[in-house]
Amino acid sequence: MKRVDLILSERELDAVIKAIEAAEAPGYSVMRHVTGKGPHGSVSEAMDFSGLGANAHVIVFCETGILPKLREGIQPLLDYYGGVAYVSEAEPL
Amino acid sequence: MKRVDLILSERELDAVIKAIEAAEAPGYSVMRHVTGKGPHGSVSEAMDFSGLGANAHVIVFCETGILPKLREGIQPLLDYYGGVAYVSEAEPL
Amino acid sequence: MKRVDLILSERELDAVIKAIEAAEAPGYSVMRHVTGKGPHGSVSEAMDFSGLGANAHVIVFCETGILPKLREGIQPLLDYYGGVAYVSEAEPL
Amino acid sequence: MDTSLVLQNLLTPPVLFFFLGVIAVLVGSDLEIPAPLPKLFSLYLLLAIGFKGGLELQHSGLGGPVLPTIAAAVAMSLLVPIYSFAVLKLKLDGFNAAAVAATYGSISAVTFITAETFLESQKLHFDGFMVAALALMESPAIIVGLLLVKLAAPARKQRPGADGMQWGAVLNEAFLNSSVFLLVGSLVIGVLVAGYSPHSVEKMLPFTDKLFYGVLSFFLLDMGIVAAQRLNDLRRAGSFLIGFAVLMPLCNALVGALIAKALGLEPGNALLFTVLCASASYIAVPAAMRMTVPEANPSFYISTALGVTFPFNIIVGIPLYMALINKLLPAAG
Amino acid sequence: MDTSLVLQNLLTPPVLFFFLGVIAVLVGSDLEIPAPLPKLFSLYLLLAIGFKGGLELQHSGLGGPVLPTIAAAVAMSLLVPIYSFAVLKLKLDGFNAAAVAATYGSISAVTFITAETFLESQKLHFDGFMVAALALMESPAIIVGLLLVKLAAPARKQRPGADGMQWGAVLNEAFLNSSVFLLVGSLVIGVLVAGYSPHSVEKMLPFTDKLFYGVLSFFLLDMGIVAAQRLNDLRRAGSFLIGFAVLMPLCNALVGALIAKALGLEPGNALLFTVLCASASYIAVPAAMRMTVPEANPSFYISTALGVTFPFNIIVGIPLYMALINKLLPAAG
Amino acid sequence: MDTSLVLQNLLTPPVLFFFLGVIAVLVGSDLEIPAPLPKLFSLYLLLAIGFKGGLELQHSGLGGPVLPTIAAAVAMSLLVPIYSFAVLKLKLDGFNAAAVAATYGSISAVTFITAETFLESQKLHFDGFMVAALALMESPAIIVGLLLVKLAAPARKQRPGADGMQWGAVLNEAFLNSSVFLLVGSLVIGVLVAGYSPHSVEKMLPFTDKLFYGVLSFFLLDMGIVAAQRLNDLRRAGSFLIGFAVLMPLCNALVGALIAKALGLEPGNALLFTVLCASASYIAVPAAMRMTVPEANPSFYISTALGVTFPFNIIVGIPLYMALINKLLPAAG
Ligand SMILES: Nc1ncnc2c1ncn2[C@@H]1O[C@H](COP(=O)(O)O)[C@@H](O)[C@H]1O
Ligand SMILES: Nc1ncnc2c1ncn2[C@@H]1O[C@H](COP(=O)(O)O)[C@@H](O)[C@H]1O
Ligand SMILES: Nc1ncnc2c1ncn2[C@@H]1O[C@H](COP(=O)(O)O)[C@@H](O)[C@H]1O
Ligand code: NA
Ligand code: NA
Ligand code: NA
Repeated sequence: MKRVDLILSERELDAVIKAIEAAEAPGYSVMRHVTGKGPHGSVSEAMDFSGLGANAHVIVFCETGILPKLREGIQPLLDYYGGVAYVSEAEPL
Repeated sequence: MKRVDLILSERELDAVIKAIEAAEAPGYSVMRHVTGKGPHGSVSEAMDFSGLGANAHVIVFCETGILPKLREGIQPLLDYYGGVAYVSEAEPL
Repeated sequence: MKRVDLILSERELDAVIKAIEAAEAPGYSVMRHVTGKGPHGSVSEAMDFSGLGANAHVIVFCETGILPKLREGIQPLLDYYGGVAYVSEAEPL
Repeated sequence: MDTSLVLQNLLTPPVLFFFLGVIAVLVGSDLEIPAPLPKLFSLYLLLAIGFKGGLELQHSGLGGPVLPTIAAAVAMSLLVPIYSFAVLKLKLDGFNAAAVAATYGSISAVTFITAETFLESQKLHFDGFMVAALALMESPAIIVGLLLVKLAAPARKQRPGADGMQWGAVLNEAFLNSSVFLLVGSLVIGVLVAGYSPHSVEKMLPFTDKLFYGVLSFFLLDMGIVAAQRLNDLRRAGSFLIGFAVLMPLCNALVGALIAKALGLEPGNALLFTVLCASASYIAVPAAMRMTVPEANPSFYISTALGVTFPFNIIVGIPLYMALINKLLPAAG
Repeated sequence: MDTSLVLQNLLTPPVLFFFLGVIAVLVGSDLEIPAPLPKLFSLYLLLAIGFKGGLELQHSGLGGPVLPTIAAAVAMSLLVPIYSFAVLKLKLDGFNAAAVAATYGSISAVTFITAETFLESQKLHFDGFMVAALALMESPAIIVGLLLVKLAAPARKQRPGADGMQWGAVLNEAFLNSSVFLLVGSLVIGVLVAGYSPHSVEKMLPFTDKLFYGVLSFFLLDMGIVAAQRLNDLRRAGSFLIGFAVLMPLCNALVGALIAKALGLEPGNALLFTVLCASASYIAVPAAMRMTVPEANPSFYISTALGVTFPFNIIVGIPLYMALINKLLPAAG
Repeated sequence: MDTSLVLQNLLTPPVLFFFLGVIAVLVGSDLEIPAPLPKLFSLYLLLAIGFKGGLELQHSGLGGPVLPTIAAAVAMSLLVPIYSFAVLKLKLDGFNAAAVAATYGSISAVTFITAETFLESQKLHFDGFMVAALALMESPAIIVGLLLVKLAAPARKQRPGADGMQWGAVLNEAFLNSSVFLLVGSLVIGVLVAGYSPHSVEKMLPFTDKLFYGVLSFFLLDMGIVAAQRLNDLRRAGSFLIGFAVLMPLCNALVGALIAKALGLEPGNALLFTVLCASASYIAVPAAMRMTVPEANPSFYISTALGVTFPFNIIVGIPLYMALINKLLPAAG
């Protein structure tokens, strides 16, 4: 099986989750309040009070077969808004 | 070495940590306030005020030899309460 | 590509980020409020009010070539202050 | 008169902020009160209600209607889950029926508080010992819920880690869960302080008393958001549960009001007693059920208690029960 | 007189705590107010300012200068982005120019609040309907910003998931973003409560009124920290943007003061109107721009509004604008 | 008389809520006050105590006993770690001995505040300049702690990233750590506001003054939880450290009370001075030690200061020290 890690702005979380559900992944987990730095500059929690938010880290454990559909939904969001997505191997405990 | 990722309800955290310690893992890390969706429905932070809590994400880096003991302690909890557990490869930096 | 996971005290976060930037990693993500246990004892959020803080989890996705420089900057910090660092394989989605 | 009471209740800040939260969800605003801020409000409300109840309990003592009222409250928290369970079993399996039943045996502190502010606006007196009744109605309902599970599913899978019986965990959840513990603890502190350190009461009041109404309003804004988010779950739960979540409080309120009459309570206390019977828990009981009856679906017991019964009570229920009490206790009319 | 006004403003707790936050960053202290505590303060301030504005709006009604003032405010929030855009295009691309322009058309609630406390300290009267103007200036600026983007980049890449037009999301951000929604909602609640439940007003005031000044000071401590952290970004933004962030508010203030004179506003309201024109949004607009114009660089529009214009306004601007108004409306002098 | 003072102190809300927190842990309740809420309370208390101290300092000026008292306080914060270190080296290595020693040289703001509320309940006067003493006792203790480490472990491993000396980081931790910075900053703001903007003092007081006692009680509920969680660590720390954590405060209190007598302080100020000497830091110092002496085991210095000395002081110590002062300064009896 695969493990997908997505890191992107909290503001785009809803769209990403829609894409994950459209790909029929069996589930996902979300961690908010993630800060960091990437090609588009650094993201802190300092503007949290404004509703701008920080980043979110989304983890999806799924079968390999789901990846193409997932990529299709998520890649355009990452291209437009920024963020990263990586895949690695993972087996059930 | 192995990396084990557990995601489950915060309410079961104590039992899971007991199982990790019983398996003599060298350490563990816990992230709380995790939301998500799985076969048992979705989990948000909205009921946080009630003490119901959200999910927790537990990471354990350990030798392969520890996995069977870990599985033995954790699998019954996941079966009873829900949650996921995955293993992947990891090497010290 | 590689995925590097660092878990260490929030108090050392600035030094670790400096090391990551010195290694010219393309980016990094930070999750704070991590609790856990390791060879140096357990870390909770109970003393958060005192500024002592808990742990942080740092994720870096980078090319293999960056690892030696990263190790060079981070290993002394881990040796001195405690914390763990692991590497695994990861591919862009 | 009923409509005027309903209107008077509708146009108070707590209820209006509750509506604002509901509307935020319905129109799709991104308004949210992020964790753990609602927890701050809920801890504050429990601490303040307990402390103030303790102060008054010290003054009223345990004589007169105090002990009978408390006993009746505990009896209701044992009884309601039993007849609720019988009704719920018509459509739900044993686990879900027991969990929802326990929820309705227990109480909602925020509904109780809203009823208190309603009484204040009506200039009707009520007593601090009602807080003791509030505090003592959570635990029995949790225990009856667990007994009902045992009854309904005797061959249930063993809870992992529990050796033989799981009563330790159950009693822990029933008597020591954070909301019961903080409420009872603050009540005891209130009693002690009123008795032995009266000069420090005044120094607590700006915090526990003056801020109370504003914090309640702020918290109800969040409750409105959370309740409205539950509306989707409700559709899945189906019309049986929605109906149950409106009719059972009405039925419990009727029983409660009759008991209040039998106990000879004055109108203010009678309303609080009725509200305790009619309200359902979305704090202590769900947390306990998640732990001890994981087979039940949380969206059933949370959505009914929080998505239907809670708004029903604070918007329509409280003034309705007041009208009922005014009918039953004519002296008060 | 100007210098004495500036000094009087400088030595109030809100401004001093703002400085304390700035100094904390400059000297390298690890002082921080962790999330979501600043959100608690900002939600509280919006709720309280809205509620208090609603109470007063109920008393003042919609007659006299109320509707003209509100209309003028909305007009300014449409106009300012347009001429700001023309200036900004001299150095910035269309996306960034539009995003910064929208920011300056909109308002800063905290600057407004600080101006109110300044007026109170000057014992100058002002009206609750100014809060309605405040509430209505956020949305138009956001919409003009988006129109400017369309104008500047007609062949822009399609937003993923948006079918054809993205106006749904834009209007949602403009009218339903959490700060606009909470402000307007609390305003309406204030109006309703003042009208139909006057006795509950008094119970809200310890929360919404008495605590206000202290919470504002606490929040400004955080704002000082955040603004100072932005100073680095500013250097990168360059002297053009820094100059813009000081000169444009001055220019908008002048226009605003002249309109206030034309409307015949009394000095207190005139200052608030001027401050609305001169301030720039770092709450609603950045959140909306991040969503709808991701091509723009947030450090440009946040750093100018929060790192330069906001401190400039609360430290120097407010007393300066007061002096200007005292000049323009001699009766008030 | 001693027992009655102890009882009077025991039955106040702050101390009772501290007990409630301890009991929650002992009986296994899941009551917790999640981060960052305790941080909100602790920031608030530092801000309020500093501001109020500043107001009073402005009125009292720097004449009379002010400067000698402050000098004596600083001297104690230098001296206490040195003799503590000598005692601790009997059983601990140099790193741990130095870290614990620094902890006892510094102070606990919450213990100080609790002593102030105790004095208020005794209707005894005390002065704002004592807050200045409080603020100035944290930094020296941290520096002495580091010097002791240098002394005890001259060939210590180099701190990574530090070029040669690490004094920059040490001084930063000593003088700019968030609690010292906020306390001193609020003190200065209090002085400035009392001097130049007296009308705004009144607007701050509902926040900084009226809420104080309630927030302190709420925070002590959390401190009770945290302190009780430390009890396990204590067992591991052993009876030597537990004994030290009770006897050293008593010894420091005696020295402090004698100095207070020598300085001719009035009873209220004498109690506060004594409490400063007797208390140990679990905020600034642990954070500094974690950074600069990572070789030391945090469970040693946190558990002694927070798990033993802090409860001892607020429960038994304060009234005991009061009785001692009443003996030493007979005029006050
Ligand atoms: N190489 C990386 N490793 C880990 N996290 C990253 C990396 N690049 C970007 N991120 C995260 O993704 C967020 C958005 O990235 P971007 O918008 O592409 O700059 C950043 O704020 C980081 O939190
Ligand atoms: N496939 C998955 N990938 C990532 N997280 C998951 C997945 N399935 C479940 N989870 C997480 O595990 C929690 C409990 O799952 P469950 O109780 O099995 O529904 C969910 O709320 C998610 O946070
Ligand atoms: N084997 C492990 N697996 C996961 N996390 C660990 C492990 N060991 C240590 N940690 C984390 O790293 C932190 C610091 O570890 P240490 O200072 O080495 O005790 C701990 O508090 C844990 O959060
Ligand atoms: Na009930
Ligand atoms: Na403007
Ligand atoms: Na000391």
